[in-house]
Amino acid sequence: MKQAPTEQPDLIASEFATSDDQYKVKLSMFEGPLDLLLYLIRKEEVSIYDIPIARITEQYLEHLRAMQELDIGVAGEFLVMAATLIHIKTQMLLPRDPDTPEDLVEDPRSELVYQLLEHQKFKGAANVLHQRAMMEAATFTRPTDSDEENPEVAATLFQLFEVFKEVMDRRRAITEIEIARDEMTMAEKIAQIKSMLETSTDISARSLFERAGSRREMVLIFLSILELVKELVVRLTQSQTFGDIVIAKREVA
Amino acid sequence: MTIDELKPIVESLIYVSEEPISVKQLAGLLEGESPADIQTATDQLMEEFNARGGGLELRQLAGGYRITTRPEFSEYVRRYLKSQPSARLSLAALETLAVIAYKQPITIPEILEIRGVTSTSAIKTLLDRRLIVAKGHKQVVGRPMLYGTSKDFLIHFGLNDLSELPNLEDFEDLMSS
Amino acid sequence: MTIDELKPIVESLIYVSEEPISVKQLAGLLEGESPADIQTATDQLMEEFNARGGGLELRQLAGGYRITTRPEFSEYVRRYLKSQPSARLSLAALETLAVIAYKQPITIPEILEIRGVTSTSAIKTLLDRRLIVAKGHKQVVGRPMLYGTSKDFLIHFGLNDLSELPNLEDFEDLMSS
Repeated sequence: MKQAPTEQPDLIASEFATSDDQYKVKLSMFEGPLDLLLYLIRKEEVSIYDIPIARITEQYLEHLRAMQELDIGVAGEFLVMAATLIHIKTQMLLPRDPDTPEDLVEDPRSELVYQLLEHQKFKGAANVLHQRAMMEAATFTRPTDSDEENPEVAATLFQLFEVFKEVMDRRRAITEIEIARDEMTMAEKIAQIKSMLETSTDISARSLFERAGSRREMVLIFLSILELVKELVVRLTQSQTFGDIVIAKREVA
Repeated sequence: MTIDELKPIVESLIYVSEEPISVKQLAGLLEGESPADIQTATDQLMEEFNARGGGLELRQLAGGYRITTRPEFSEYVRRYLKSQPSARLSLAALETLAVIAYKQPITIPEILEIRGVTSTSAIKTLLDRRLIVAKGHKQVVGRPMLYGTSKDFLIHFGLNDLSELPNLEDFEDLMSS
Repeated sequence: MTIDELKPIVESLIYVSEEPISVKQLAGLLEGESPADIQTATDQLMEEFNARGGGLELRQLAGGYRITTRPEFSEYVRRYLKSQPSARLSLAALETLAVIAYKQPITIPEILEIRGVTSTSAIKTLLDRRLIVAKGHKQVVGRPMLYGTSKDFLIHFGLNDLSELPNLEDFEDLMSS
């Protein structure tokens, strides 16, 4: 509804024009290998039920080459079909087992023919759908009352997931910023302890921990002290087994 | 209520409904009236409404009823609404949609097999346009998502239900001519 | 054009117009037709349209013409409008719903932590719309309420059960193209 008519899709490509550019346009219209094959069958005026496989394969490969020469990206599906065609062609050349009864001999082309027929049916159906959409686009309904104050979205199932993913991505970004901030705090914490040691010769580790605002900060203080010990900036002393640990500045040797 | 009393009520409800409204929905709003009576009233109303030959048409769409303008006056309506043509569906999207419509529910790999080309971008377009919807996972290895057509699909293509799709076999002999 | 040819065109234009449409506006759209003819067509149309005694009425309103439902059926129209909470959700509600759908059962503080903003009004909307339901208390300090999606949620999104919710792989299948 309320949709303008769309162009009639060109379901079967017309004859190739002579100029390179137009040739390019025509070639790029074959959306898949089945479209190209249907075009060739029609162009060669052969029966879809009895495809001269050698001739069609040759034509198909020629078009593929042309597409490559004209720099039209040839999708993998076209190459797969080329391989299939060559395979069928070889099978057709193989001598038939004389012991197999006639009605049990399977035509190597039958699967491809079935696929082409199916594809063609859907192309026909697509064409009818297109016509129906055009008809429908010519009809209009009463305008619906829109709620302009609250621009809203009607959700589909995939939008629900998309929204969920966006929320989770956003959260991840925030978490990353928080982690980044914590890393800075680690450097800051070391600098803080160092500057405290400038003014006093030793600091009580317990008092440091007691001033910590969070569990995370306590871990940070602990890691900072270890770092300072490792860097030979401070030494730790403990007068009693369960007594306070004193952080003292190590004298430069 | 008599059938004749029901008809104008049904008409006003069809008019105000944003979506095609079904007999079942109508019955829900008209407590105490039998769905059979409502069906009769709706059928008669549709016949009478359309016999007028006015600019409007009462139609069966997506399992419900809806009033639309007649297509022959679209030129004037478009001129008035200055309606923007919505993006047209590409041939690839239309063909993919046809495969989904006839073979639903169907997975992406199955569509690939029929069409011979990958259709993911077409499927994404069709989902965005709400012409198809996800219909759960197929219970096979990898549990791929199944797709089918939506109510909007029926409305967009002017169908009452899927049985109104043209017979696929009718397109069989397109080429043998 | 004859008066009889003008009538259905005028009717479809009145139908699609959001505001009452005037004879002057109609004349602007129907180039080459005299305003007098358009006036005659509109007058006749109004008489005929209203003579049907249907559920609708063509009325002169604010200097223009408009189709409305007849006041005697307003009770049913009101009932319909009430039965139809808009099928749409605000983005905040949708985000909250998505988080609940994928993380259920979940408490309000947990949703806050994930979304980074409070969701209380969104939760109220979702509860009113019956898309989510309370699922008991979480056995932690403060015993906050747990929320999960409802049966209506499944119906709304066309799911048989929660395992049919699309997952990251389904999404990536579509995006990979």
